[in-house]
Amino acid sequence: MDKLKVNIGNLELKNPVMTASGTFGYGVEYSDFIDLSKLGGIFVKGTTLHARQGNAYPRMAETPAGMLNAVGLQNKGVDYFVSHIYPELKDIDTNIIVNVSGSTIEDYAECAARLTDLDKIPAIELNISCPNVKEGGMAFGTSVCSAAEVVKAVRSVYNKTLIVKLSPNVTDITEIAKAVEAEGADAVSLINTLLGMSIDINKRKPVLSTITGGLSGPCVKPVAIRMVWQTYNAIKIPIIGMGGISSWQDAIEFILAGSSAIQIGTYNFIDPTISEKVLIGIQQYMEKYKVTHISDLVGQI
Amino acid sequence: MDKLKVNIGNLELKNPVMTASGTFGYGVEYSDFIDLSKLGGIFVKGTTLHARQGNAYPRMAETPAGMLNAVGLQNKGVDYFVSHIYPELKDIDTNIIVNVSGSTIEDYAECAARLTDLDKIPAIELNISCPNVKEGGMAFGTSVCSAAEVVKAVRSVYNKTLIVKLSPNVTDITEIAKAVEAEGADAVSLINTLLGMSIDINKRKPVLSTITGGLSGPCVKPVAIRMVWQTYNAIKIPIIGMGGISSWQDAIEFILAGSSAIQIGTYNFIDPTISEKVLIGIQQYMEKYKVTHISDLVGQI
Amino acid sequence: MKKMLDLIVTENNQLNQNYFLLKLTTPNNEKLPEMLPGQFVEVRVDNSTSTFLRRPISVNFVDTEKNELWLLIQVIGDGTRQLSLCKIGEIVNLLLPLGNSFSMPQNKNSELLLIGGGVGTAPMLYWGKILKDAGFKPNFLLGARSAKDLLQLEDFSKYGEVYTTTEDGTAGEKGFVTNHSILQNKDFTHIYTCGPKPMMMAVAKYANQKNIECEVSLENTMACGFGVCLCCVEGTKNGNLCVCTEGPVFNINDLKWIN
Amino acid sequence: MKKMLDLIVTENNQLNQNYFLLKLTTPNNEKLPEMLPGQFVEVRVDNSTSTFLRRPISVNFVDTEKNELWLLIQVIGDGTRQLSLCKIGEIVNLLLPLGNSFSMPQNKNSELLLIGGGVGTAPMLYWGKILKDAGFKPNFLLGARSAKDLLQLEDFSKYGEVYTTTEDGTAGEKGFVTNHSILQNKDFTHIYTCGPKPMMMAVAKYANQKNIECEVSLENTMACGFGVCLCCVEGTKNGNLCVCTEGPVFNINDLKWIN
Ligand SMILES: Cc1cc2nc3c(=O)[nH]c(=O)nc-3n(C[C@H](O)[C@H](O)[C@H](O)COP(=O)(O)OP(=O)(O)OC[C@H]3O[C@@H](n4cnc5c(N)ncnc54)[C@H](O)[C@@H]3O)c2cc1C
Ligand SMILES: Cc1cc2nc3c(=O)[nH]c(=O)nc-3n(C[C@H](O)[C@H](O)[C@H](O)COP(=O)(O)OP(=O)(O)OC[C@H]3O[C@@H](n4cnc5c(N)ncnc54)[C@H](O)[C@@H]3O)c2cc1C
Ligand SMILES: Cc1cc2nc3c(=O)[nH]c(=O)nc-3n(C[C@H](O)[C@H](O)[C@H](O)COP(=O)(O)O)c2cc1C
Ligand SMILES: Cc1cc2nc3c(=O)[nH]c(=O)nc-3n(C[C@H](O)[C@H](O)[C@H](O)COP(=O)(O)O)c2cc1C
Ligand code: FES
Ligand code: FES
Repeated sequence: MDKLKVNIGNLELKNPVMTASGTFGYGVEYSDFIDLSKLGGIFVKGTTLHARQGNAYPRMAETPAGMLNAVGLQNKGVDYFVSHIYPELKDIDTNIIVNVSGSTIEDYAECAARLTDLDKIPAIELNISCPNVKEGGMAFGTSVCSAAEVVKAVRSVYNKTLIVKLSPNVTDITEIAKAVEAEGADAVSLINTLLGMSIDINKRKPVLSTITGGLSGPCVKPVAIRMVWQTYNAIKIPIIGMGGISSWQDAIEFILAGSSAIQIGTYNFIDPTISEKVLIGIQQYMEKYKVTHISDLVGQI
Repeated sequence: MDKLKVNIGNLELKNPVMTASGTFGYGVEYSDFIDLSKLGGIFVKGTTLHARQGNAYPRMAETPAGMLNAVGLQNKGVDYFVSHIYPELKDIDTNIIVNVSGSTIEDYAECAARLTDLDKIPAIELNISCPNVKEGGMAFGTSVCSAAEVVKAVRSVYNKTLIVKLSPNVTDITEIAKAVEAEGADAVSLINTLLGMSIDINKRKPVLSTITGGLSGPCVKPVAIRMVWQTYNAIKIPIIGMGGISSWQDAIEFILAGSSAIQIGTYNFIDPTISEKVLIGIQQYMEKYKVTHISDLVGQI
Repeated sequence: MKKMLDLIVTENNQLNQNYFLLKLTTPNNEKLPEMLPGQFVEVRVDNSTSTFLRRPISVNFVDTEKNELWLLIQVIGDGTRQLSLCKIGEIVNLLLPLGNSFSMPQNKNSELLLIGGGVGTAPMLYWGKILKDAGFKPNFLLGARSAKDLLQLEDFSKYGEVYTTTEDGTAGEKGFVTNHSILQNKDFTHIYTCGPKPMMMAVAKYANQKNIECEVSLENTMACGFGVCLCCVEGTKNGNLCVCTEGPVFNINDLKWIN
Repeated sequence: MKKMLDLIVTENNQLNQNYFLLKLTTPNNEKLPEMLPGQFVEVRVDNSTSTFLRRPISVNFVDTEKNELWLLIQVIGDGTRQLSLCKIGEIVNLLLPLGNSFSMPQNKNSELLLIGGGVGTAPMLYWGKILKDAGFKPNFLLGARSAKDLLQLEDFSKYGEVYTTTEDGTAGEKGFVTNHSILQNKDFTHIYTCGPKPMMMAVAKYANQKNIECEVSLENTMACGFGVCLCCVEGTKNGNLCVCTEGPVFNINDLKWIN
């Protein structure tokens, strides 16, 4: 199975199929449905320095081939993660990567720092693209300066693999990607959710308590593929692609667009076994076309 | 039927239901399917100063709840429009609005100028957001400066109703909207297509000849609604909303988000009678909720 | 243990204009997983272009002899409409069992009232059966708009006394469930309720005033149904809790509904 | 005049593993609109979550007596798969008639060869019938992978001589249509062809060399089917033309295929 091995910085993935933050809980919620050790990695819930209650209900709206969410980073804070959740996860035989969020640069750095010593957390994903929080979040990911600043601060306190998750809500994603690369990120992941909105025409009110929310699911795939391709042509560090993957064909599309590995998000809700199916499909595609190593497909269009 | 009348600058619409440029030909192609005079207006094909052959085939890719196009403004040029097409359209009993595109500011202005004298063309829509042409097009719509410049140039030669069509491929659409308003636009229309991409995994090639193309259809609706709402809160001139409308419910959603009128695009391909159905649905909604005038719904969430 | 299963439609009975009773079994005679009263399933809807997410549907009944799961479907939008069109022999994909369950009273002399409104009657049938099996004598109070909307009455009457209200007075007492005379005439120790939120809130208020133990089953909109999306939260005295895992059944004392 | 019509499925015959013949009529016995040979329809596919646009399908045959439109469907992806599952009595929504048509030869002594490959045989049946009705004696040359993929042979033989090739030699001559001996043995004045692009190109080249009038029917991907999206263009000597309105039938002299 070496033909599926992928390296992202110092992070070694047994295969490129991973699951996206905020859609996969802490992984264990899926253990009834799939064998977690088959995955290349699990990106766990968005984690912040302090506990957050998240946004008010309603937090979700269904949209054509997708959904909006406004969860707002509900989590119990990094210390709770370290003391209570990490012990439950550390024996899962795959990479567990923590998605780190914050409202200030100091929060990001402090949160990252507290994760450094966890043996079985080989990497973090810096979420500078969450559209669902009032301060920080997406604001960091939509300006070159602040994206660079937050990555710089975290890089100085975190020496394992640092993945930076980019926002698609920008005019030119390659500028942000380049800035982040320049500050020492080991990889970028994209896309986070597109900012969207939905209105209940009978109540004449926004469906979400926060008015706007993050759009995900198959509907965003063409935008995500485009951004991966643009970014692939702009930077040298690896890209972890995501946005609307619902089949192995979609995963191959992301890889051909320039992703070294992929994450599956929303579609886990519809089919909690999708990640296993995607992995099998990728293997069959590689056999059919006699691809000797998955890296031979990355960006090859 | 006065309760449906809408004014956009000096343009009077008998109702807010219009059809989007590039999806409705010159209107006459639909006369077998619907009574064109029922429409509030028809935005005809993107027109440029000089004839354009458009991009190479393939120009289209189907995507989840939407499609990508890469037509690239194929048209016979404004003079041909004036001499050959306009005479065929001028007796249609609705507003015919020409969508104007260009590669340079001079092109835009010259093209607009040549349309000024056409009696039955009460307005133009300035397309500063086409993602499918190499120079100009979207580039104008993604920077505040160039958007302002092109609107200024056109405004100085065109004194009828000037609608500026905005690109969604920006970090902050309200900045562009404000710049365009400041230069004297009478209204803005949004959204044009999102930049997207699709890959044929068997051929390992982009599906479109141009690699990337414009995404439209129901999949983009949540993004469009969000941008209309943001723009509604940022400017005073009217908004013509569009992006994924496939039912009267969608049209109401756009109106509640802040659109004074709407355009239906891609869905005309699936149901060429959709515009009539949307109009009927809006009327029934207004009756059900005893709305005395359509303007009482605009932005009312 | 939660499972993703393909079940086969064995029956699809239209009960009235908008309600359908779907009966499902396993394709290979394998035993259905154990389901608790109050739990729900997440149904995948194929063939509906406007339905992306699964649809949460309560366990209406489990017929252990026939190895059948019953789902009571109210047609609301395209998702439930497609489910209502399922034909015998068709395959339906489900995640199950999901959520917690109603809690069994301690004292065998408890006086139990199960209140259902609209499609909220669905979980009460199975809960009533389990209560009867455990030696209780549940009472059912079922509310609907009109006589034709009172569903599965024969089934309910197998497990306890059935009282009804209709808004138009075409059956039972006229009015809402909270106005039914049984609430005056009988002293209950426990109330379990599911239905439209205003109804459940009125019931909760009543129970709280009378100091009656009360559990409500919530129907917050869900994206996943198994605790990973955090979209279905209800604000409780213990913070935002997921209705799909910490619920759908909550004791009203834990909610923020009353004072 | 183009129409959007709901038609009813009267028959759905599976012809082999991947091919289905769908017969449709009007729900109210209204006469079907006139359709010309070579024209196509745009079919709306409901019930397929991955199918957004309509699907272009050729007019395979019009049975004027029975007021039936025939569509020959090759299952490719989910759109055609859903069409293949249509049941008798179901409604299918179509836009029709669309596109231009094959052109009738002037001279009654013309020697005509209609070449179809794969699902490209579809338009040839109706064209053959119209030609025969007009007093011509069309010849059909039909190519397929294997004997079981040669479809509607009985129908074809009603309207003219039928020649066949299969790639595996299980029926007719072994090889591709362009290798068939009839091309050597008979002199044709007109060739009409529809099928995979490489096949049509080979036929066009042959016709061009022999100075035979040749029309090809193209299958460019389409978004609308009636000339408004400009997605289906073919580069011709007169610039980019829409296959859905200026085609699908083109004279090879107008295309840029040969030199
Ligand atoms: C735990 C749980 C158990 C349920 N049990 C049953 C059951 O046994 N039988 C049954 O028929 N239904 C049940 N429901 C409700 C059912 O899930 C919804 O009616 C269904 O999802 C609607 O899907 P649709 O595609 O038909 O309509 P949609 O097209 O999704 O919705 C149509 C309209 O209804 C509104 N709507 C949809 N779902 C809800 C909701 N849950 N709350 C408020 N508004 C909503 C939408 O906003 C929209 O305006 C249950 C829900 C939950 C959460
Ligand atoms: C004028 C015209 C007439 C046609 N007549 C018939 C007919 O009579 N019977 C019939 O069965 N089919 C006919 N076709 C082809 C038919 O339209 C396609 O097979 C159908 O649209 C595929 O839809 P799908 O959802 O099944 O597959 P999809 O999921 O859309 O496609 C599956 C795969 O096939 C590829 N593909 C789909 N359509 C085409 C195409 N047109 N050209 C090249 N690649 C394609 C896609 O890129 C994709 O990789 C005709 C097409 C045209 C343009
Ligand atoms: C309910 C929900 C919660 C999410 N929470 C987070 C989060 O906490 N941190 C983050 O970086 N991304 C979050 N995301 C974004 C996803 O990780 C992913 O980037 C996005 O959904 C696109 O992929 P998809 O279309 O496959 O879902 C969330 C997405 C959803 C649907
Ligand atoms: C095939 C096609 C061609 C288009 N051509 C133009 C154009 O020439 N000028 C323009 O301003 N917008 C053009 N558009 C964009 C539409 O007018 C509209 O802004 C967009 O499609 C979103 O609306 P919809 O989702 O309802 O289609 C085109 C869209 C499509 C699908
Ligand atoms: S529905 Fe996803 S957590 Fe409850
Ligand atoms: S398919 Fe739209 S113009 Fe031909």
